[in-house]
Amino acid sequence: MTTDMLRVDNLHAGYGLAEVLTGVNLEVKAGTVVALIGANGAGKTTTMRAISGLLTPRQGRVVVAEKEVQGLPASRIARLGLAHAPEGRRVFGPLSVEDNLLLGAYSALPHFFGFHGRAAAELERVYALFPRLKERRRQLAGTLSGGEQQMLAIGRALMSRPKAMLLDEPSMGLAPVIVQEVFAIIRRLKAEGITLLLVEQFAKSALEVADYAYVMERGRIAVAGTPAELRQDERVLAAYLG
Amino acid sequence: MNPSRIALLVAGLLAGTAAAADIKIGIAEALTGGAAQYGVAIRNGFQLAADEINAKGGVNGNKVVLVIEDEQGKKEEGITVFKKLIFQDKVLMIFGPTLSNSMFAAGPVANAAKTVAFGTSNTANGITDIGPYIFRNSVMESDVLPVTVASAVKHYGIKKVAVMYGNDDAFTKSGYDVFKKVLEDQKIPVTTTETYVKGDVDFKAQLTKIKAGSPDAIVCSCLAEEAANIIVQARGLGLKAPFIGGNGFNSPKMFEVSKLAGEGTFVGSPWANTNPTPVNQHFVAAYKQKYSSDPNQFSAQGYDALYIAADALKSVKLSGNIEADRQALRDALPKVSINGATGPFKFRAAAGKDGKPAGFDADQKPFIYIIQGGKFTLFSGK
Amino acid sequence: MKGNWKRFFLVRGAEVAGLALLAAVPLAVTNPFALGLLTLLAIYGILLIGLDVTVGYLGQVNLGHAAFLGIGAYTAGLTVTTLGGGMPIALVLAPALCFILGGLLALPALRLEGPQFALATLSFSALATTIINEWESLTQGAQGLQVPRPPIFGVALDAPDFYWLCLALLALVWMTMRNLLASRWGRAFEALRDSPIATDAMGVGTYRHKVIAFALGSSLGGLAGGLYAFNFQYLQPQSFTYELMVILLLGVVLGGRKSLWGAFVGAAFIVLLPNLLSNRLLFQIFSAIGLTAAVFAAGRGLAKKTTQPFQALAPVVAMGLLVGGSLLVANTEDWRKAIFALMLFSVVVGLPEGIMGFAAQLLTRLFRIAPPSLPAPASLESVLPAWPATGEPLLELKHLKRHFGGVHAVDGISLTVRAGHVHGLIGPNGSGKSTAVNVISGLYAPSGGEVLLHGKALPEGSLFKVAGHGVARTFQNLQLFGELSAIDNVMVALKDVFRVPLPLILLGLADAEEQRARAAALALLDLVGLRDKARARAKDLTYGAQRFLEIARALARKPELLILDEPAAGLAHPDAAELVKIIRRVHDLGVTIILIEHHMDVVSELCDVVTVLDGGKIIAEGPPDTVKRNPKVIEAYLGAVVEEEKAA
Amino acid sequence: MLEQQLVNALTLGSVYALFALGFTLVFGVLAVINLSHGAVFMVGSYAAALVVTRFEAPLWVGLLAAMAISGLIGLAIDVVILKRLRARKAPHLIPMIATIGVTIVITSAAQGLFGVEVQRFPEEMLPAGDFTVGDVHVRALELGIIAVSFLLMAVLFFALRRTQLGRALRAIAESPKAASLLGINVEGLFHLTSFTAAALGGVAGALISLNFNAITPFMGQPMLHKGIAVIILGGMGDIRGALIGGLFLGFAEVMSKAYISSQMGDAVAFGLLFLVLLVRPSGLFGRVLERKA
Repeated sequence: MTTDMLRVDNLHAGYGLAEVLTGVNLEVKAGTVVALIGANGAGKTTTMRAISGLLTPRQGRVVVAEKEVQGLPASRIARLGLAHAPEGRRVFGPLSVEDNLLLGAYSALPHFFGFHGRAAAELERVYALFPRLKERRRQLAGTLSGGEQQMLAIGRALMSRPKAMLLDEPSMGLAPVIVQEVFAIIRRLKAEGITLLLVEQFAKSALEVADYAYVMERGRIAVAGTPAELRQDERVLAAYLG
Repeated sequence: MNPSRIALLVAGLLAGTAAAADIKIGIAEALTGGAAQYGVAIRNGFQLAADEINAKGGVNGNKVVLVIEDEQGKKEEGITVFKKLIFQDKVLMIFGPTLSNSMFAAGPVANAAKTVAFGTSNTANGITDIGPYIFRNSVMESDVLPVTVASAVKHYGIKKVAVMYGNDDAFTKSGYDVFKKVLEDQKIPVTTTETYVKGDVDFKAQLTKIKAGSPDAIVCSCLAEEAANIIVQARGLGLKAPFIGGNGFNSPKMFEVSKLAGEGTFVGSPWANTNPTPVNQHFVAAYKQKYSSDPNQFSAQGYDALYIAADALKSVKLSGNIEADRQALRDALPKVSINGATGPFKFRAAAGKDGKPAGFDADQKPFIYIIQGGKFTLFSGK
Repeated sequence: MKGNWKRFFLVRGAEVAGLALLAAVPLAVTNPFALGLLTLLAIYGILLIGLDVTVGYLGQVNLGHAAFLGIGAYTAGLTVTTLGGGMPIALVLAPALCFILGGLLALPALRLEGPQFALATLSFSALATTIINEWESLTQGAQGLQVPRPPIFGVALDAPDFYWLCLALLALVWMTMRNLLASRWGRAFEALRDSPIATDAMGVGTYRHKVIAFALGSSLGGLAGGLYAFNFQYLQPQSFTYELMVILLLGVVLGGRKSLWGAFVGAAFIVLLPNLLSNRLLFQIFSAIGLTAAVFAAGRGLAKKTTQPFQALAPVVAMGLLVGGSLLVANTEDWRKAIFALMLFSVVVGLPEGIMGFAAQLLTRLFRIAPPSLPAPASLESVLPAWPATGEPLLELKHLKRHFGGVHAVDGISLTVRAGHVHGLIGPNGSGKSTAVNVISGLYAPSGGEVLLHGKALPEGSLFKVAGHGVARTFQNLQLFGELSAIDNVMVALKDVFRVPLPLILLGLADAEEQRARAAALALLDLVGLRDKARARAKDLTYGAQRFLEIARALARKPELLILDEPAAGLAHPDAAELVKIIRRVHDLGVTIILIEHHMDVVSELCDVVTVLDGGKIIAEGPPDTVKRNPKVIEAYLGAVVEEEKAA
Repeated sequence: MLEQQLVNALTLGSVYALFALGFTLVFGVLAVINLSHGAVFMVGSYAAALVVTRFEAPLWVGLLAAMAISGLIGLAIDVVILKRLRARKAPHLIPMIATIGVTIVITSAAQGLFGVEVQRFPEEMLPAGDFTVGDVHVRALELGIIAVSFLLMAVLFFALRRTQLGRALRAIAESPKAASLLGINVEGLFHLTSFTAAALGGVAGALISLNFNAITPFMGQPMLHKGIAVIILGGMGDIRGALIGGLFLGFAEVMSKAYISSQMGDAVAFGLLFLVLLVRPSGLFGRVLERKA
């Protein structure tokens, strides 16, 4: 399969008077991991938000599994098969770990009774990926450590068996050891064939796992290429360290 | 505010001053808000009477025109409405307001403007002390309650009573003060005195306390909304003592609903639904036909009040000079004596405080009722 | 200057003309009913101006104002009846007591936010009316309190006299409040509403201002209460409950918040409208005018696409209902309240700024009223005194720690910032930079370690106290006072300019000082290139301009140490270049700067020293060029190479 | 006497809790103080009474009608007003004012339609029966109200804790944006919540007016005040808080009437409330209000 699971054409978006994205183009083929890297404030997170519908794009197209979704509410886009694990994780603190996970499968499960049975397989799959979450299934999400919360955010996104997944800054604020763990998980997801758009400021780590990468600079894509190509590109280092 | 709006405003305020040969009478009652169930009943009584009088050709050929205003049961509105009726609508006299509170606030306005303010539902003491232009045909609690209490005491052989009243309302509070004095005068000990505020729906805490004192009767100065609940909840608690009620109990519906819970309650009222006089029977029937509901004491008093005014007006030659006409009406009123729905009626000059001139109270004998089978039954004295 | 005069005549002229017109009414109209309504209008005008201080300026829903009216009324009534005082004493005691009670209520209650504050004031008012009702020995409880209207200085007041008295007091309140709200106090109140954090960080005590604003509003309620007592001459506890409060709130929202005129128009609405509505003809006239206006506004709005269809059509439908209703219903009396509510909806939905908010815009455009002209900017040297760039240690962190639950955001940082340096603080997201400066500036208290300025410990955990020590900052997520103009934003923060005491401000004697402050603020706006945007509301500025405005505002503190938290985040290229220039200019004045920044180009261009954080710890420190080549830094930014066996 | 007063407190507390359930639900999910809840409560009473008296329907039909009609009104309020205000991100004063307006409209409509006289259920419709244990008397209806309050609370609690929908609602309360990313139709659930809360208010109105049997257009207002007190006490937006707060207020009121003075019932209740707010602004169960974008 080489179809585009996610494609973005000429995306413009911003907040209030500030235009942050000035024409972003990118595509993610089914079963691949694509990294979106770049310095802070370049517009990576805004791109993610504009794709998933948290932010309504001002112009441009977003195509998820061959359906145009730009302008739809975030919940509709999510139900069309796009999962977004947002920056800062955004787990529901007062809810238990398992409640958080079950919510991940919200659109796929019955809303009143019988969802436990239907969700059991998904839960097992996620718990297999993250044994630590299983240990803490009854604990309130707000009391987890940063790394565990990140795992929960990823696990929650996986619960709906998404066609494509956005993962925003999974390493943010985590200790280096934990960051390595997170990347190990991303590798396993890749091995399972998930389609993933990964925003990451740790360019080297991101390039390690990605099949393809885009470098953003001031609201647009500056460079694109395979990790091998980008590693050689002076502009990538420049984008970070001036 | 720009000038054109002011002009419009002033024009509006002056509007409605056009002269007419009709006899304009102001009705200021609480048509909305918590006191509306009294105010609306009173207004209905007035309207019924006005229609009847006009159908018979009016008073000396002049039509009676009611200018009806809503004073919302608030004293501020009472004052505003009184001013509007007196100074803008230029009415000959005003009936209302509904609550004693509002009369205390608005009465002075009318008195100062030398215009009669005629209360039909103000039973609190001291209302007519406001001044010589204040009248009422509502019988004061201090006239009714001693008789009611004495009858009940005799009937049940009461040794001690408990008292319950609403303490944020001038009417129920004033009723309580009268009860208190009556009980002191008749040397009946009070086991406990309990209160509630408007809007309360649960009285069990107070009733439980009352029950603990095992009184022979419960004296209750309450409005009808609360009274029915108090009685029902008392019975629910196994409190079997009979009730002795004030003016607020005079609502036939109340006992229909609480059914047998209210059995044996003693009430005093200037009006009886069942009073067999032809005037009353006519009133009850006409009211039922016009409003398809039963009248109550308040409608009856409103109905009578307009006839009292009409009777006075018969002897007044209207000059067209509003001040003179108001004064003439004021002077004619005390002489009125009619036989109304509430029975024979005449005025009694109020004593007045500190020798100041005062208005006129009703001089009427109350009926004492005992509730039997959910109905007001005239208490025969045994 | 011509514009200034025109403005002065039109704005002040409208006030004077309105007042004169109102004062002249008793000469022409002797109808006590009309006079009574106008007296009530004056009293409610005072009352609503007081309520607007909390609801409009502080932005808090205050459900306790009716209680203050009651407390004021009873205080005045009892002063006359029980204490035997005269009306002047009563009219002083009533607001004084309400000021004290308002302050006492505000002290704890203002710690609560939003709905909880509203409910706290609601329970206060329930408590107050209950106490007035129950304290029968003093207040006569439900029976009500008769209040005479004693003569003032031997002169008995008849209805027009009393009306003039109320009007005079309204004029006095109007004038003093206008002066107050246009002064630094009014600006502080509004700043508080928009961003309490920034207000504290700019050295304006949020708590003190909140309490004073609330107490002040309450005291106006008390004054209105005193007049109310002498107007009605009969008081009863049940008059001051929730129902009245609701009407008052409606008045403020209908009239338009943050406006004296709005409060007055709101008062006119709630006092006059119900009475006008009971006259059918007038009612029809009014609703027809309303419908015409609504159709006109909607048509315009839709044609120019400035309003959404719902927002434009809702008032038309509401007014249409009114007209239809007025033709159908024989007696408008029974429907007054429903009509009132309908009008309310059309205003809330159609005119979010209230009637006066809308009218003010319209009139400004109609008469082409220019805003008052600004003075020439002061010289920058006089506003920003130069600090000696000695290179001595200015700020020292010693083993600074800050933990959030289990997360060690700052984990033992020690560093020294030298006077006159631009000290860069860099590191990946979540490395603890922002937390570190939040601890330094007092937003968070440290979990361990020390912060020293000039070798002395800085106060901990209070933005306000730290701001007093010459430390100013900007915020990563902009914390501007959005509703205030750019120049007002700067003026809120100005240090060492305002000295005129409150009484003189109330008398309107602070003009010279205001003018000096404006000149100083303009100098700072000029520095960041925003001089021509001085009158624009902060929230209407472009993103870049907002960033610069925050810097100008921080500079108004005359800081010795300026902390810039990601000033370049989200800036487009020309703005970023401009930012570099601005920072350099500030640096040239000797201000020591801590700069958190992601853009390495900006950092290398500006910084003398750079400290790199990762995981809450310092991983490198030194000149920018050295740090950039440090392998640890590169690894922190680009990520470690994941070892294959671990990944399996 | 104490036993009886305890039972009194329990019934009164249940009444308050029953009213507060819907009120707190709306606050918890929508973060709006819906001051029209009292009016909706009143509508429920009228709806039940009308259906029962005019159409001579059995009591349970009346209760269902109360739920349906009140629920639809709640839904209408959300769709017509609150939704627009949410979209505009209006400061919280505005929805409060708007719901006050709704209250005025509904109250005057009720007054216009049904008049101001106290309406009552016919006595024979009321479930009869008293229970007497020793010196303690309870009416069947009161037991019913206690049972229904606890039952509804349990159902709601279960629904919120143990169903997907409930999880979604709690997630929305925490962060509507993050919830929408999971495919949760936030607006739809806001509508649903408004409907449910109003339906709860309606059924509370029907049950409580069955018990006290006095229906007027103004009956919502005092109840609303008590409801506000309850949710402050219990913690705003917390279902358990509504029950605990209701019972707490009921006990405080009854006990102060019984052992201090009946004059001080409300003073004690509101004084207590004020203290709670100062000491623990978030109430017994509430969290300090902090809503993420």
